[in-house]
Amino acid sequence: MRTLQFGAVLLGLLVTGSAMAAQPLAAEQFTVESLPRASPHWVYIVDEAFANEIDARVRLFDGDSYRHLGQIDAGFNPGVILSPDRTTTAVATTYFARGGHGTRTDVVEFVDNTSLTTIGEIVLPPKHAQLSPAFSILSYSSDGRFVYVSYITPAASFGVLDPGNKTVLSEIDTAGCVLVLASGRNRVSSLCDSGRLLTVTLDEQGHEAARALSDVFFDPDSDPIFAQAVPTSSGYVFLSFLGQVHEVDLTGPQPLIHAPWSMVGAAEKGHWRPGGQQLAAIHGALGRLYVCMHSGGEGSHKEGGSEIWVMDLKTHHRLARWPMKSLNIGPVSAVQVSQDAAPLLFAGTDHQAVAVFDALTGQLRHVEKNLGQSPWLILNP
Amino acid sequence: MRTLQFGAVLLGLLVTGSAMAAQPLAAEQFTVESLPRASPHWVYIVDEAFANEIDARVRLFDGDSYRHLGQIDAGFNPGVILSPDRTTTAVATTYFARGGHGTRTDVVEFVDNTSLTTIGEIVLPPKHAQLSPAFSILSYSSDGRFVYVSYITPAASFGVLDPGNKTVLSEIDTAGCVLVLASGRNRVSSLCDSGRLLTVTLDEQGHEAARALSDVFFDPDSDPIFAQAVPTSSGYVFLSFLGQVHEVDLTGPQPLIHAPWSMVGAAEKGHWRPGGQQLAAIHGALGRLYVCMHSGGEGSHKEGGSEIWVMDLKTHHRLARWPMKSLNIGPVSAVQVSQDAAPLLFAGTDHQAVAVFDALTGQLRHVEKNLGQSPWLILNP
Amino acid sequence: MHALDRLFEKSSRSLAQRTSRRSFVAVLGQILTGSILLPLLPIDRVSRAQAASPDSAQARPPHQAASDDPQNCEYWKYCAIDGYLCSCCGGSSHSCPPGTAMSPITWIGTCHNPSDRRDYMVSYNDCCGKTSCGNCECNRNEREKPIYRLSRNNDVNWCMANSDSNYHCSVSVILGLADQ
Amino acid sequence: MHALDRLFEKSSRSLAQRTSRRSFVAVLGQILTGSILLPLLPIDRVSRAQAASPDSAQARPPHQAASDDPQNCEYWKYCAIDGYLCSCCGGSSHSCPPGTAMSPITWIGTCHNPSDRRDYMVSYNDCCGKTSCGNCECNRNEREKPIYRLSRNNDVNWCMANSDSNYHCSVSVILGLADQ
Repeated sequence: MRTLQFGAVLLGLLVTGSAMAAQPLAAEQFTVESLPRASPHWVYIVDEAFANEIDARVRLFDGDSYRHLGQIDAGFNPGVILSPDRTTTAVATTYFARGGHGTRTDVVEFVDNTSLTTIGEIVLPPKHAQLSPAFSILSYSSDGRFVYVSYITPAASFGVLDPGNKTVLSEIDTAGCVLVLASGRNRVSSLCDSGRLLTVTLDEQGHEAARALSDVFFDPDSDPIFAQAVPTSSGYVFLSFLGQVHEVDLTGPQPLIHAPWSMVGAAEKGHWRPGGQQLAAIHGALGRLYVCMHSGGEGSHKEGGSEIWVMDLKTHHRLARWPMKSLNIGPVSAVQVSQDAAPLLFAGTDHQAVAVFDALTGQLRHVEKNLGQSPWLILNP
Repeated sequence: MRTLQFGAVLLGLLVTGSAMAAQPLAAEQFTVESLPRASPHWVYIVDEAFANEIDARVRLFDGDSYRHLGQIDAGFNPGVILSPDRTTTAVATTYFARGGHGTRTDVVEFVDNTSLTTIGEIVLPPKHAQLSPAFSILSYSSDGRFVYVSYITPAASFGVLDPGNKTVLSEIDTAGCVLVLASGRNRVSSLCDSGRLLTVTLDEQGHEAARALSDVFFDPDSDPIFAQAVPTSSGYVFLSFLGQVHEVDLTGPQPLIHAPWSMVGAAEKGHWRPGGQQLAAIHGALGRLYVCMHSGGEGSHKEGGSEIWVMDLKTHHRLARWPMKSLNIGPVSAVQVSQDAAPLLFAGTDHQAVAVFDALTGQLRHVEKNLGQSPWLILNP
Repeated sequence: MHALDRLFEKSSRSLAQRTSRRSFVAVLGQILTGSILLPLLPIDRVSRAQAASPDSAQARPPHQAASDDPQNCEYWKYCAIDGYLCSCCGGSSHSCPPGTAMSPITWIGTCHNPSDRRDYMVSYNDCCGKTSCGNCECNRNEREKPIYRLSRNNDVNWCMANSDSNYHCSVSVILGLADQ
Repeated sequence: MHALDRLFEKSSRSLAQRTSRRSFVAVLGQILTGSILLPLLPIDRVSRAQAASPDSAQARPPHQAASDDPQNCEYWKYCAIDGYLCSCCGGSSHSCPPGTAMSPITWIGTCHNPSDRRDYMVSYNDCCGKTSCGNCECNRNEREKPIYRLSRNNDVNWCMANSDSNYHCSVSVILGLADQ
């Protein structure tokens, strides 16, 4: 059948003389693309556009085809998060009435992830935490019923939103503790300057039902933890400036804080450090922690990684050191890993590129250079 | 006296032990800079920020000190013009309610040129001509009483504004002719597809009093003129794609159109062409025309200049060809010249830099690289 | 003369008006050996095939293939486009990225397709309603005219009449053969 | 002991706590020969002198002078600044560009001035109300702390409480000597 068709095509060509005299190209239809079925290898890359900071955007990028699939506007200093069912992207941001100046409107916009159209918004009080780039500024409850948005005015609090009815339900004072680390259906933890976690439990109406402070589990003076919490199935992992790993279990009513362990050996301590923007990622099923590491001293905690270290979360052993320098992609400021069985590691670099690696072997697969000014926050559905 | 003071200082140093033990630096005052007295060598450089197009801005840059003096927000596809007395910058632009999307608000904003603060605005109908970059989108009457703003919806018209009272006075249909080339106290000319100029005369209230069409003075099919009119003391100079120079005198009630002359010799014709964005500038007192020229064919009219040609407007002789290639600044897409006796030529390049030349000799003085994404419209007060 | 031969001769004659005999013969040889079947596919399928290849964005196509690559500014349909190529932004050479809207107003141009040596009328539309894409900036200006000839101009924001009028990227849509 | 000697000894002792004897002696020698009078000027005058020089922006200062150049990220006062240097945007190391407003809230840090070997308390303020300047991006983080220690953090937009809260650029203002 295949052969027959081929013969018919060839005959057709001969009959009409040649390719050039074949039927002219048909008129094309004006269309708008819809997205194909979502892949575990898609990433949502937040470009903060730092030199044009009112024009941040999220780029949807396919780690297999290396195609740009679409874009979501993100305004000024956005927080970006996907809904637990992956159907929606929420963007908490600020718009000014006159582009770069004028009255400030803070808003959470909801974008449908199949059409990339804005399907609604919730206007906030002008308190949205304007951080750059954005970590745990915005989060969803595990059932998707609540959205939490971090406020800093500089007083710290958070808003509880109802994404279904597009309303603000409440504002909860966090007594100086910041960010919204969601856990379960109705709990939000914030990081405190005292080295503790504040956990607020909400009632069904999204109002405060209870609050609890954890024990002190880190020292903000001698070895602060990065605020960039890495989510796990049971809570979050925090890294300290000196390379300690703090695992926090938030499945119970009271946080369970595991004893910290160190990524760096005694000889490396104080020399090799984690650093960057989105400086670590975890593959849940493999139990692997990927960290941007560099050699530096005090004050170097935002330096991108010259290496990516792969740590085993169970054994606490270092499985690999992947050097970046020879790849000429620049220091790595952001890492993210897909959660499937053939995982990809995405690395946002100081050279404004995103590199795609095999997350099992560290083999470089692709370097994508058209990802805007500052592709330093990468979400993976 | 000087010697005595020096000795006293030295003694003081010895007395207090050393430089390090001298008086510590005093506390500094929190201040906002005000601009020094304006210089003829200041330029207002419009950066269209093409990859972040809602975030265009105007940079005030000093061609002597090479300092950045300040910035004016300019929104999306702006028209920018200085008032005749140089005290005000007017910006006609579009803002969206949600940064990159949402309801469109078109507005002319007025910025005080000594403080660079916005001192008022006029909201327009959502018709402002969104062109990129902006030429003759916005202009002032010679006495500063009227501001004209070009509308394209795609129907063509223009608005007459009262900058004193911050109101829209009228909208005048231009029957398909576009842009606002101001002349005198109350006349506006627009370019027509027929190869003519339409000139509308306004009454004291800013309404149409009369209109007149010029003779056909160019052929839009065989040799169109660039829309980028270069102002002169008596009207405008237009260049054609093939290098013809059309001078139009608008001082009288009826346009006086001079016979065109050619910048290119017979051997060069069709090979050497003008091209770029702001492709020509005139020094009035010297009677010199500076033009971005390149070697190319049909369709190359937006290519930047590999050379800048200096033409004598009286004799029509070419005074100089200044090659750009060896300077490594990229093709020149925009030129502007200061109007003083020691004039500077400013050249915006495709490499996102602005080069400063001695406009008399062509000697390169400086290359400024921090001028945003697309510094291709340069205003000189 | 055999019917098939007559047909062949007729079409080869019209072809000869547009190309040299030598290149025609060479191409015919390739057809007969089956070696250039791929380029005979409608250009759109070629583009999809390229886009699906895992390193299409990384491996820039060789110079001679630029006019066949919808992610390349030299693609034949883009002969007077000015802006960001939608094919690098989640759309294709003739479709808008998800979540944007095509401008209802537009301008019409003519581009020559070197693959079939025909001139096509194309419509340059902008895709609207999101902030600028920023990928694959492309500025070509064959037969483009200044703003006073609006229907041949690419300096204006063709999203101007959309309800959401921000410019995102540009497409070039085949309308049909250009007038002979 | 002569009174002048006593004074000298006292101040040299306190100095010795912060620097090595060898560098102290070397600097003293330069003072006695008059060769480093210029650095004794208040740092602000040095910056103005450099800014007035016609090619200050072009001729990047040599590496060793970076800590004295307010248009350089290595300038001593910028030890934990994150953003665009206002001195490249129409302001100075401690003043905002025309038309912007200084943030009333801010964070306080400590920087070491190598010119006088003293530690100064500085206030990192943002200048607000215009779109990002984009010149002289600078990110240094000495003693900077994460967002939960807000008063030592440079990731947050300190323009947040301004009526016009867009971020334009950053300054570092000397408040006085740091606590000994």
